[in-house]
This record gives sequence, structure tokens and C-alpha cells, in this order.
Amino acid sequence: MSEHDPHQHSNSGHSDAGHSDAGHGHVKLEYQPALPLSNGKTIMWLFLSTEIMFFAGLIGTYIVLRFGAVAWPEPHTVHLSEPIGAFNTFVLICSSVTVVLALECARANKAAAAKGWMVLTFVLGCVFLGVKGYEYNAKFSHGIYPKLPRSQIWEKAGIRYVAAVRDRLDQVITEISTDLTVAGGPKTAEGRQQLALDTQAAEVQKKIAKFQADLKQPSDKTEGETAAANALAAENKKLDEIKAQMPLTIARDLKQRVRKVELLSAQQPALFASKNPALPPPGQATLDALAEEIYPPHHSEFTPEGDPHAMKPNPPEGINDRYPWLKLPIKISGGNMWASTYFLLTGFHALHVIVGLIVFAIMLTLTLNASRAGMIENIGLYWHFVDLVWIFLFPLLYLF
Amino acid sequence: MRLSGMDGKNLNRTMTTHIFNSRVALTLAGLVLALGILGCAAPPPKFRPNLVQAKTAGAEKVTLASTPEVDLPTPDKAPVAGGKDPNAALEQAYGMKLSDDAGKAVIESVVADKPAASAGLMWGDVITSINGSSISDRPAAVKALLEQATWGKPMKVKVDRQQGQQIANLLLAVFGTPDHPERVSADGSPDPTLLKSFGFDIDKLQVSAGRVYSEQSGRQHGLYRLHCAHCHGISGDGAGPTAAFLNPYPRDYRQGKFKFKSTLGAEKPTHADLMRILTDGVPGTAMPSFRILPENEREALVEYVEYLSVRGETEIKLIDRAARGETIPTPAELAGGGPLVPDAEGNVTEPQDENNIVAGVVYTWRMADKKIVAPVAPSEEMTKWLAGEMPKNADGSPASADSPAEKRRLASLARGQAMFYGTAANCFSCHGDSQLGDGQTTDYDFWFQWRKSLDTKPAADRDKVIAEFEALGALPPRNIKPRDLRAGVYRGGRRPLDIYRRIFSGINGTPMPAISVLPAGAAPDPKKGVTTQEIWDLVHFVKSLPYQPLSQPPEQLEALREHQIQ
Amino acid sequence: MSITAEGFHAQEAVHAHGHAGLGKFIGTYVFSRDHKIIGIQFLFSTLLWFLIGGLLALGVRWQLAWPWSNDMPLVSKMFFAHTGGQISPEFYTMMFTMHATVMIFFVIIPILAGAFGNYLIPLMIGADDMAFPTLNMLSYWFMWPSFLCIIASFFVHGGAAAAGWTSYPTLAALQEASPGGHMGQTLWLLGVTFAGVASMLGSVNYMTTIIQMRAPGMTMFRLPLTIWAMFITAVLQAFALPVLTAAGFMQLLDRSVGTGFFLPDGATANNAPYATGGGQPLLWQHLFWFYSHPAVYIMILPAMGMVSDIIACFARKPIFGYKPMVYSIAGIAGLGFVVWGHHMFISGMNPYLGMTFMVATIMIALPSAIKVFNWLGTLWGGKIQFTTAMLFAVSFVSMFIIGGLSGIFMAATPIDIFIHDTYFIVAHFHYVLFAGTAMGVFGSIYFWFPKMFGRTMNEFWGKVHFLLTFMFLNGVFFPMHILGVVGFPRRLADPYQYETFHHLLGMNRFITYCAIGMVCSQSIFAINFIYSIFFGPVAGRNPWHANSLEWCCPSPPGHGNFDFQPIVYRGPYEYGSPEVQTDYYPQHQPPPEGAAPATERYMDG
Amino acid sequence: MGKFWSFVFFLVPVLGVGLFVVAMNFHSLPLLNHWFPEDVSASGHVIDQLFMTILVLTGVVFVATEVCLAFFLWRYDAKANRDPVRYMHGSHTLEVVWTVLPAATLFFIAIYQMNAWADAKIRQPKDAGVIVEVRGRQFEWRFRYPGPDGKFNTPDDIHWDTDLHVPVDEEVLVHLKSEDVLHSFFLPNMRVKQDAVPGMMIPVWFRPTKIGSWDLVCAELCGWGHYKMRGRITVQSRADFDAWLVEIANKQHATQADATATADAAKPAK
Repeated sequence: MSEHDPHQHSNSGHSDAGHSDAGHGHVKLEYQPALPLSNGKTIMWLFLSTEIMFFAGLIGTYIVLRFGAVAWPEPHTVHLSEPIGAFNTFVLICSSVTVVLALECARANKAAAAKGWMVLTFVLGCVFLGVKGYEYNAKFSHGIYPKLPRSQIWEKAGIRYVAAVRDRLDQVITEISTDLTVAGGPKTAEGRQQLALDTQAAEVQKKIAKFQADLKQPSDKTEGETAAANALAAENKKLDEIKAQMPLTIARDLKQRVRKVELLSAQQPALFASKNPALPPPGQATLDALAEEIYPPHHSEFTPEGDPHAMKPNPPEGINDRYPWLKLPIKISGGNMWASTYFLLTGFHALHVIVGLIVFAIMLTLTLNASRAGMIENIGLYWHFVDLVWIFLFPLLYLF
Repeated sequence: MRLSGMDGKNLNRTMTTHIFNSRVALTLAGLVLALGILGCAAPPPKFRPNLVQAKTAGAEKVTLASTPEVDLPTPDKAPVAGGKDPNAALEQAYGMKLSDDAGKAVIESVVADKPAASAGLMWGDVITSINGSSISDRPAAVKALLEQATWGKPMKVKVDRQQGQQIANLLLAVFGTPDHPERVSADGSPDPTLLKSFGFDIDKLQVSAGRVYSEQSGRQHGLYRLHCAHCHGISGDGAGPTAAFLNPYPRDYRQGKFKFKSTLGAEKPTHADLMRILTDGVPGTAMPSFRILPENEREALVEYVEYLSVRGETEIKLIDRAARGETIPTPAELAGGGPLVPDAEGNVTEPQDENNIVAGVVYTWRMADKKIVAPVAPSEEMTKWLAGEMPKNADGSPASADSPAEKRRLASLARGQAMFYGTAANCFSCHGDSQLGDGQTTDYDFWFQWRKSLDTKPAADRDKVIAEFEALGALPPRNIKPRDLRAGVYRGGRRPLDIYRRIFSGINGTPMPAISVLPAGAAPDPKKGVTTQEIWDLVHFVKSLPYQPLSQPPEQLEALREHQIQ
Repeated sequence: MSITAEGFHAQEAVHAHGHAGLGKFIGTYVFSRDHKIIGIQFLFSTLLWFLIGGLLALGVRWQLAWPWSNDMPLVSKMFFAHTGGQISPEFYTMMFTMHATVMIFFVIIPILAGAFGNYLIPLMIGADDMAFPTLNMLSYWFMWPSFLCIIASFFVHGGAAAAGWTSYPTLAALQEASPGGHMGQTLWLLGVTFAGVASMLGSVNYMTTIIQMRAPGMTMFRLPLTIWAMFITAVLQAFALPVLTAAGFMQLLDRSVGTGFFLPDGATANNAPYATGGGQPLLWQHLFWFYSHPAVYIMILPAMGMVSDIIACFARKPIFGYKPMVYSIAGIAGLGFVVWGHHMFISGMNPYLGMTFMVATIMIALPSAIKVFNWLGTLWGGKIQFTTAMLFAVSFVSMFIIGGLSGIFMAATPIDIFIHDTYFIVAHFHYVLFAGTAMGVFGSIYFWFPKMFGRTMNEFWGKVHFLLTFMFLNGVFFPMHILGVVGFPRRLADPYQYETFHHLLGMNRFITYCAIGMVCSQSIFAINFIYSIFFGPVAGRNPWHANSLEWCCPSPPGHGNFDFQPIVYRGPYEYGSPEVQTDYYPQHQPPPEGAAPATERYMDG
Repeated sequence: MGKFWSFVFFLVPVLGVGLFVVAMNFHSLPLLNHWFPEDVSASGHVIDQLFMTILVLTGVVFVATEVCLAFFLWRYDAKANRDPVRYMHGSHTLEVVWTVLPAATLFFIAIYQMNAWADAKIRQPKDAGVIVEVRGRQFEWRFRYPGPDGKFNTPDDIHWDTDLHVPVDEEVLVHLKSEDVLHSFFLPNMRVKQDAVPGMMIPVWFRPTKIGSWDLVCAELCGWGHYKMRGRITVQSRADFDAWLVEIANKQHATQADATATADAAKPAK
């Protein structure tokens, strides 16, 4: 028996993929495969089936948590945009098509065309990730992300929520005032902005003082007087604009308002009158109403009596939209669980996309002729799987 | 066996293969073992240093002397006293006596205001050199002090003063060890009489102390190790192996400061107070209720905790003295001042000598029963409100807000609230104007006062000092958080009486102060203080907070969940 | 088919590598891609962890026999000098947590699938290696980060994981809730995840190999039951494990990022409110048991397969009902996916679900029963040789009967109300996992040792080892049933403080004495094992006169396994066949000239 | 040696059954009280009887299979057995028999227990004599009775811990909750066990039938102090229970110091 001759026992092409490291000169064995597939493709299918179970676990978690939740936010409450999601779906489907075209070209031994399609697939994958990144950024900038030790997202406007808002405001004020007093100028962007605004305001105020002084002095020309008055008005307007940009002032205002709410929340008219005689009596004002005034809710509250799932959307506007840098706690019913599951599902999907892109990048360094068709087919299978997962995720996360 | 014919030929090669196989495997095995051994050889978890070495859990860190050198003044002329025992001459010349302890020249006693004392020599010092020549035993010291002295000129005396060891020996001489809570006599036999004379029940101490085992009869021994030592530590230093993971940290008995008690201000808790803590636990902490232990076991544990506390406080006082350079008492002085067993009326005599530290500490414990805060009786209506009874109409329905009874109740709440925000009580500055305990969050418990003083220092210095303290066995410092009054969890107990006492006398060792109470008969002045009757309004207000609708959101969520489960 | 001795070049190649410098050495033996070396690497690693897991168990037993004593060997002086030698309760919690973790994730699963799966699959199906040798190597080396995580966890702040091997939230998901819940728990999760990746890599590789790389003539129904069991195990791992991995990631995120999958609203940890959640603690249990119940079968099926081979070999008789055996393995695996809820009868899950799970669970006893009856059928009418391997295999059957029957109690929901989380369940799963799987593994080591190392282990000391282990294991685990009937709960550092359990101290001491005896008697095995590697009597290719393909290779086989092309003519259990003179009839041996063509013999049953 | 090994395996059923028989006879030494703890509930006997039923069924199978095993080892020892090997691959009939028979038995067992399960966990009693909220926390049991108004979460709730008091011969309905981690409410003598899950309220019910005091065990790992989480259940007559409730309510609402207090606190603390 001449086991030196590897050609005598032809390897029937079924175990080549895994045996590139063969060559120790032992007997080339013959096998009886059960499936008409290469080993590489077999293991890819098996691997994908384990991946299916992985995502089944994740999606199952989402379904269980979502339908077990007391409340769940509407998509636009959490700044989810269906068109963007749909666009991303389209991008990913297109990339699945291009990878198939790359495979076809490679099979036909058209290496250049195959590479072209492969590049397109790679670019589409990157576009998908880019859009995903844009969407993530939108969430982060609105304070929607999981956070230790305590979430930024509050389920309900209650006294604890208001306390958290106030804590955050105190924190901001401390940060900024420390920052402003530090020798060598402010360290943070907010501090610098504040300082710049202060300087501008001071200059404008100087001008105003000058104009006012001008106006008070006797003048020969009525035109000059009018011009001075006009200039004063213009400067006053400028000052107003600058003041409108002053975040610190706003933060202080907010804090005072929150403190008022705190006192009201004590629900004691007697105390209210004793401590704040200048304020009108609280009447029917409740904490929630005042909290909403400070911070318009992103949607209506659920009530114990009502159906927890029935929610009327409100326009998503509030202080965090106008002044995102304040990073105030936000209030979204079911928002914690929504954020947890959203980042879990899309994050693991994005990880899979990144792995796919890495493999594509490696493939791009190779000549994609017919001998690489098997490889392209395997990575294509994987890419279709990634695509398929997104096809499930898109409606689950964006549409329902 | 047709197949095995070839094996002999290939054997050498196959053996090489598998020996290498196994060598590889053995290498791996070795690696794992090495890691394992490394793990075993790694230094054991930090020993908590003996309190004698450093006092860390208190407010400061102290260093004890080890080998000081002093200038001992000599009298102008040689002493006249003579005889066989040179101590008479020594006493006359220097005001000290030497004993011959294991061949060493040990100072047996010093007389106040005499040269030895004014030079700073102390009882227990071992003289190691005089004027540069080393001293090995008592005769050598006597010779140097009496025969070679140049009268009128001071001499350099170097002593070995292991104060840490001295204090440990002192404690041993009075308290034994926490494992064997009885003094060991000179001949090595246990001598319980001293602790008995201070009023301790030796029997109870013995079942609490030492290792865990049961007698044949079922009597459990080692109660303290069984139930307490994991958190409170073997010596009651509040730093058992589990302590670092608890919030709040377990109590350090050595400080003699207890939070939840019936007595005034800084007084010691009564025996009944400790029993209550043990029986009910401390809600909102890791201290569970030990209600189901038999009463005799709980009694024994409380007695033992008192013992550990007295022992620890004595130790701290001794260290304080040593650190301040004062004389450490002799064992006889330390153990003096007794007996302190209460007489028929419960009175004990206060020890006069300040060297009788143990008696002084025990005295504060024995007097605790005389310092209990007994509140004035609230009105009958107030009692009902405090018990949760709402004003009702004749038919049993809740009274409306404009009925006189309900109006009175609301007025009481309003008074309470006004006090909460008022200057006399000033509750809101810590507990927050929303009563969530967030008014201040930067203060510290008394045993972390050392940490508070670091607040103003640069971060690097701060970290260095903290690391030093931790190396000495202190737990990582934590802020003390005022109680969230809306949570309905009261560490000191939920009885109106408990809350009254917390308000009236504050919480010992914490930033919570006693309320300022107007003297009896003084004119009402909300800025200066409150009357004792008004404290009940405040109690009423505090007790009503958890039931306000504002405090309820979590409950509402819970209700929804319950709805779902059904 | 001729068999030639000369020209078995694999040997030379390997031999040459051994002298070609350190790089080659590492390439050949440390980062080897040869399935046999990987198998042996797994074997040695797992045996070491077996020792560590056993010592941890002794620590647990010591505390239960002498609660809070001052003199636990080694531990007291080394770690607890400052408490007078008394261990802390959290240390006890860590000990049983890590005992279970080590035994399950680092001993049983890798020794079955990693060591024996790797070693036996290519040999038994007639392949020269796994389909993907590099992947195979990675599956071993992915165990190392896992090992390191677990070792490291003992030395981090707060110590090792202390939330039980089930790692139930919210205890495990909250840093504040337990001392080991700081870094230790995170390392635990990482370790389990790495072990999961290793298993997943292994399992898809095994499946591909078994599907695609069988020798000519090796039809699926000519596979030895070992291979069937390994195949189904691989299927279970591939489909159940990803769910645990997903859940593990979620718990990791809960701990480190601030998500709240398993954290409900409005609860507290260590007297402080924790991050708001909205999650469900029970969800973890569902996901965990969705893997970990099939994992129970991952931990026993390969042993069943190997035991079947050993029993058939030493009864010198075909296995009784080959196909029913295969179907019952598949049945166990299939049902195994729908019974996870029986771990959760009293967890607060909807009680109606409990009823469904009860029926499914009770029915899973059926395929197990079929297997036992078939083993008995195999013994019946054979010529039984009492080798050490056979004794271990028979004890597997005997002990599995106990473990299987006690499972019925747990499956019955009303009874489970009482015995859930008591020592009854501890007895049950130790009967399955130790008295079952571990005994099967010992048998397999004695059986395949000649193939692995070219030498046989000492039979006399093997039998002494068996007898002692068998006695002591029953002494340890059988009385636990009785403890369970009294209601004695698991995982309590000091159960005797309860009046109800106070009187059980004596029985626990007895168990601890037996446990010490059991661990000590393993030293006989260790010495025998190491001695035999170097000095045991040289074994031929087929010392046991067995049929399956691995026995036609040299012992140990060289790289590439076969020095000729094996062709399979019949199933693996043709012992005592009238067709040949010998009482065995190897799979690759061509039928004698003029014999009737081979017929499929396993259609009945 | 074949005989010796068969004997070893024969010892398994002998000693196994022996241990259970000795333990079951719980009045006898040496295994005094090594069996079910005393049953003091109205429905506990159902679980005990089910256990015994299954014990007998499995015991028969256990003895039969183990004895078969030992017998085969003894009978077919290669050294002693002169008969030729039975060269056979199985028996269709036998396979069917030993599939169908156990299947039927097992299915019967499953159906047989449904009712007991439903009584224990599904059919919540309507006529509860007392409702009590039980909360597990690290590491103790806390209880809350609704107080005179019959409603939870009002100022007159009665709080208690560790020692659960209930009246005898009345359905006790427990609202089981957890404050932090999983706990398990286990009353060995009532045959009641239920995990307490944070974020959930799980109803548990039982009817004690005997006055006395028994253990309340935490049966789910809840952290380092799991073993510390001990409780008791005290069953009292209705009158005693009511009196006890009033007594602890009074204690909880106390505004006056105990009789031992003597100092006059009305004077300022100076």
C-alpha cells in the first residue's frame, strides 16, 4: 500500500477545507460523507444554526421583557426614526444582493467584477454601521443609555425624579462655578462658553451704559439722539440674545423653580405661606403638573386605574432637547428596559456586522477568482444571516 | 492478536511520542499547580492590627513610643537612705523603684513630681543604657544610678518602652483575652473575681466567648463567634471578615458609642437597649433580628458585648494616655476603683482616681439606667394619630377635611412640618426639603471624622492618608447618609417613642444632633427651641411621610405588577 | 487489506519533530492540532481541576460536619488566622459555588466532550483527524482564559463568585448584593462565557467530522454508541449553549454597564436602592435552565455511550437493542429541550406551566429506563469479564438507576414543593453526575488508557480503587436522600441552627468521613495513572479484543491515526459472532471468503 | 472474583432499601427523626402520601433492576459460565413491552399529581382567616399584618419580624415579596415552599392544624448570610393570636418609656 502517493486515494474534494494542514505523509484516508457539501460549508451552516439560537435567546428576551413590561415607550419618544431604520434595512438587503453578485462573478472567474461587487458590499456594510452610529449618537445626546450606578432614565415623574433633576442641576452649577474659578481659565467647553458669553455681555453692557449716558446728555442733533436710541435698542437686543444663550443662568432658574416645586410638594399651605409669602397659594397644583412645566413629559403618564399600555404621545421636547449638555435625568415610562434591550439587540447585531466587514476586508486583499468561490459563498451565507437577523430586528424595534 | 504484531517494532517511537505527550501535559499540569501554589503562598488577608498598635477607627491616628531617651536630673548630693534594698535610696534620689523582672532593670513605680517622673520615665520602662553605657540588669542600673552618678548633673537614660506591649499586658491582667474573658493569675490559673467585682457575669461571658461547640446537654458555646464575629470582629472592632461588604459598616464596640438607645446624648445604652437591638435587629442595616435565640443566649451575648466594649474603651483610653506622653497606670491602679456592683437602689459609687480607667468606664455603663429619656405623655388624640387611627365620623367613615377632628390632625401635621423646616429643629438641612435624606451627603460618622478633616486636602495627600489608615485596619471611609424619611424604614425602631428619643437626644456618634428644647416655662420661641409637647407634632409629621401619596410611586408600580401576575 | 508496519511515516514525522527545537516542540505538543494530543491536554487539565473541585467539596463537607470549627485544614491557618481560624460564611458560599462551577464547566463537560470526544471521534469513525484541526486546537486554548478567570477570581477583592453555580439574579447581577459579587462574579461570567465558546467551537467541529468524515462503509447505524452519544451531545451543545452565552452577556451588562434585564423596579441591595430596572429575575432562570438542563444530558450522554461500548466488549456480546439505544439518546436530547422548567417549579413561575413541564419531565424517564433495560439485556447471556473498566461501567448502570429513579420525585411537582433545594436533589444529581458520569469516565480511562498511552493500567490497584470509590460514594450520597426527606436545605453554612435539622449533624459527619475516604482513595488512581504512563505493561493494538476502529491503530496512534485505509464491513458490537472463530469480529475485518454478504443486523428492536 | 463483585452490587439494593426502612420507622433508633418532619398542615399529608406512592413504585423498580443486574453478573461470569454467548441483537417484543409499560406508569404518575399541585399553587382560597405580607430581605424575614383597617400600606399596619404568628385551623394567605434578592419561604412542617422574587408578589397559602412553634427556613441562596436567615412560625389559637396582635400593635405604637425609665426628660438635656 503506497500511502506516499496522495493521489491514489483521491480526497473526493469533501474534506479539503479543513485539511490544508495535512501533509505529514500519512495515509490519505477516504471518507463517506453524508451531505453533498464541503466541510467548510457544513460547519458554516452548523455555526449559523448556533448563531440562530444565540439571537433567539436575545430576541426571546426582548419579547418577554417587552410584553411583560408595565409600559413601553413609543418609537419617537426615544428618538427612533422609522425612515432611517427602513433605509438601513434597504442598505443591508442591497449588500446581500451585491455579495451574491460577487459570488456569481467569482464562479464565472471574473475576478475584477467580483472584487467590485465585494467592495460595494463592504461599503454598504460601512454605511449601515455609520447610520447605526448616527442613531446611537442621537440616543446618547438625549441621555438615553444604561448607566451605573443609577439610570438616567426615570419611569415616572415623582418626588424622587424631581430630586434627581435637582441633584443634577446642583451638580452642573457646582461644576461650572468650580470651573470658572479655576486659575488659568475654564477647563470645560461649557465653562469657556459661559466665560465668553459673560465677556460679551459685559462689553455689550458697557456699550449700553455709554449709549444711555449719551442719551442723558444734552444733544444738538435729534438725528444723533435717534441714532443713539436705535443703537441702544440694538445693543439691548444683543444682550437679550446673549443672555438667552447663558446656560448657567438657565440652570439656576431651573433650580429655583424646582425648589418651589419641592415646597409645593409638601402639600402644606400653611408652610407654603410662611416660607414663600410672595408666591400665590398652590391651589390644585400637583407635583406632576409642576414637574411637567419644568420638564414637559415625552408622553402621557400611565395611571394605576388606566390601561398601562395605552399611551398618548406628546411631542418630544423639553429642556434636554434645548440644552442637551445639561444631561438632566429624563422620564420615559418603560424607558430603562427599552434602552437595555435596544442596545443589546442592535449592539450584538452591529458586532456581527463588524466581524463580517473584517472578513470582507481580508477577502479584498485576495484575488477573487473561481478558487475563492467557496470562501465567498461561506462569508455570503454569514452575511445573509446577519441580514436576516436585521430583518427581524427592524420591525420588532421600530414598527411594533 | 493479528494487529499487535507490529507494535514491538514501533514501540520506541511510540514511546517517545507519548512521553512527550505526557511531558506536555505535565508541563501544563505544573503550570496550573504553580498557579495554585502561588495562590496558597500569597500573603493571607490583612491582619487587623491589634488596637494597641494603632487606634484607627477613632478620630485620629496615634503613634506609641518605643525607645525614648531622657535627661534624668540628679539631686545635688547622694541620698542618705541605705540598707540592703537599694530601692529606698533610688526613691529618695529619683522618686522611682526598680524591680528585677527576668533579669532586666524594670521601673516598678515612679512618684509624681520627683525627678524620674518629671524626666518622663514611666512605670514599666526597661532601662537599657545610662550615659551611653549599656545596662543589662538591675544591679548594673543601681550601680550606675547610685554609685557612678555625678550629683547635680543630669544623666542620659535610655529606656525600652514597648508601650504597645505594656498596654496589651495591662488588658490581659484585667480582662483576659476575648477568648478567655478572665484575668490570669500569676500562677496561670484563671481568676474571675476581678471581672465579677465590676459586675460582669462570668458565666455569661464564658458561653459567649471562645470557639464554637455544644456541650452534651446541648448548651451552645462560642455564641459570639457563631452569631456576631463575622461582622463585628473577634475583638468587637466592627471589622470582621464580612464587615467591608456591609452597608452601613457594623458597630465598633470599642468606641463605647452606640446609636440606638434610650439614654440621653452620649450616655451608654442600657442593658435593655442592647437586648432590644439584638432582639429586633436594626432595620435598614445588615443587623438581623435574633428574636429566635433563647433569651439566656441573648442575655449572654449582650453581657459579652458590654465586656468587649469596656475592654475596648479601656484600651483606647490607655492608648490616648500613652500617646499624650502621660503615665500609664499600673495593673493594680487600672484594676482599682471597684467593686462596681449596683446596690439595692441601683446606685454605684463613682471611682475617684483617674487611673482607675476600667472602673470609670464600667461606671458609665452602670449609670446608664439613670439617664433614660422618658418623654412627656402626648395627648390622647395624638396617641391615636400616632397609632394610625384616623378621625372618623360616627358611622366609621373617614372624617372629611373640614371636620374639627381632622382639622386638628392637619394642624398638628402642619406644626410638625413647620418645625421640620424651622430653625430650631433644622431637619431639612440634612434630611432634605423633600425628606429623601439628600439634604447633605458629605458628612461622616464619628469614626470617620479623620476622613472629614482630609476634605480640604489635595486628592493625592488625601489618598495617602486614607491608605495609611486602611493599612492599619480601618475600613474604607464612607459618607453617612441621612435617613430617607419617606421610605418608612427606621433603624432605631418605628415606635413613636423611638423617633421621639432620636429627635430629643440625637444619635450618638453621628451628625444628628439633639433638638434644642425650651426650658420648662419659657416663652414659646420657634427660633430658639421647641417644647417637649411639640416634639410629638414632629414625630407625627415624620411618621406620616411614608404614607403621603408622594411617597407612593414604587407601590403603584408594584400594584400594577401584582395585577399582571393575577 | 494488508497491514504494514514499515512506512508508518507519521511516527517518524512526529519523532523528528520532537528533536527539531523548541518552536517545533511547542507547535507539535503545546499548540498541537492533532486531536489526540488535544484530547490528552483536555484529560490532564480536567483531572487537575477534578482535584481542585474535590478539595473544594471537602471544604464544604468539613464545614457541614464541624460547623465553624477552628481547624479546617489548610484554610483555617492560611486565610482565617484573624478570626481564630473560623472560616467566614461568604467563604463557605464561595466554596460550594466554585465546587459546582469547576466540576461542571471544567471537569465533566470538558473531560467527556473535550478529552474523550476529541480522542475517540476520529479514531472510531476512521478519520485521520477532526475536520478542522485548528479550530479544535482553539477550542482547547479557549479553555485557558476561562481557567485563568476562575483562578484569578479567588484572589480579587471580595473573593470568588458566591451566588451559586446557577448565578441567580438579583444576587448575582448586583455588585452590592454579595461579597463575591464584586469582581469575582464578573470573572465567573467571563470564565463561563469562554468555556462556552470553547464548547461551541468543539461541537460544530465534532458534528462536521461525524457527518462528513466517516470511513467507507461506516454508515450512521454502524457508529459505536459512543459516537452517537458524542454527536447528540454536540447537537445539544450547539443549540443550547448559545442561549446561555446570550444570557451570560446580559448578566455581564447588568453588572457592568447598568442595563436591567434581570433587575426589577424598586428593590434594594445592601440597604441601598439600586439602578432602576423593569427587568425580570425569572427570565435569567428560564434562559439559564434552557441551557443547563440540556447540559445535564451533555454531562451524561457521552458517558452512557462509552459505558455501552465497555459493557458490550466485556460481556462479549452484541449490545442489546442498538437502535432503541440510539433513539433513546435522541429522545433524551429532544425532550431535554422542553423540560427546563422543572428546575423552577417553586420559582414563582406560572403554576400552569409547572403542570406542562411536569408531564414532559416525567416522560423523560422513559428513554432513560429503556437504556437501563437494554444494558441489562446486554449483560444477560454474555460472558462477563470483570475488568476494572467493566466494574466501573456496571457501577455506572447500577448508580444511574438510583439517580434516575430519584429524579422522578423531583419531577413530581407537589413533592418538589417539599424537596426542592434540599439534599434530596443534591443526592440526585450527584448520583447522576458523580456516581454516574464520573464512574463512567473512570471506566473509560481504564478502557482507553492502552490506546492513549500504549500501556495498560494496573488491574489490581484499579479494582481496589473501584471498590473504595464505590463504597465511599454510596456512603456519601445515599444518606443525602434521607437528609432531603427531612427537608435539610442545600447551601446553608450552618443548618444545625434550625431546630428541625439540629439532629442531622451525626449523619453529616458520617457523610464527611466517607467523602474524605473517597478523595483519599483517588490517590490510588492518581498513582496508578501516572505510574502506568511510564512503567505499565505495554499494550498491543487491541488489548481488550474489541471491535471498533480505534483498536486497529497502533497504541498510541501516530499523527494521521491509521496506517491503512479502514473499510467498515459491519457494526461495532459483533462479539461472539458465529461467522468467525474469534469471539470478536472487528469492524474493518473483511468477511471470510465465501461468507454471506453482510446483512444489516440492527433493524429489529 | 465474579461472585464477589456480584455480591458488591447486590448490596446496593439491600443497603439502600434497608436505610430507607430504618429511616422511615422514625420512632426507632439510630435514625430517630430522620424522616419527614411532623406534618401540622391540612394538606401536607397529600405530599407525604404522594411521596410514599412514588417511593413504593420506584422502590420496586429499583430492587428489580438492581437484583437483575447482580444476578446477571453472578450468572454470566465468564469464568463460571459454560454456556455459549447468546449472539443476539435485541428483541422487538421486549423493547415494546419495556417502553409501553413504563410510559403508562409514568403518565399515570404525572396525571395523578395534578390535583395536589393545583391545590397547592393554583386554587387560591377565598376564605383566608388571616392575610399577612411576608418580605424577605438580606437576611431576615419581615412580616406585615394589615391592622384594624384590613388594608396594607396604611399607618396602622402592624410590623413584625422573624417569628410569624398565625391562627390555627384557618387558611393563612401570605403575600410573598422580596426586597432585594431571591429568597425562599420554606415551612418544612407545613410542606410549603415558595421562592420570593423581587418585583413580584406571589400568593402562598396553608392551613396549620396544630398549635406550636416550628421553623421557617430560607431555602434559596440569598447571599453570604443565607444560613442566618432563620425564622419561626408560631401557630396560636384564634384568641391568643388576636391578643398577640393587639399586644404587638400596642408595643409598636408605644409613646411611653418602659417602667424602668426614671429620668425626667422634660428638662433640657444639658
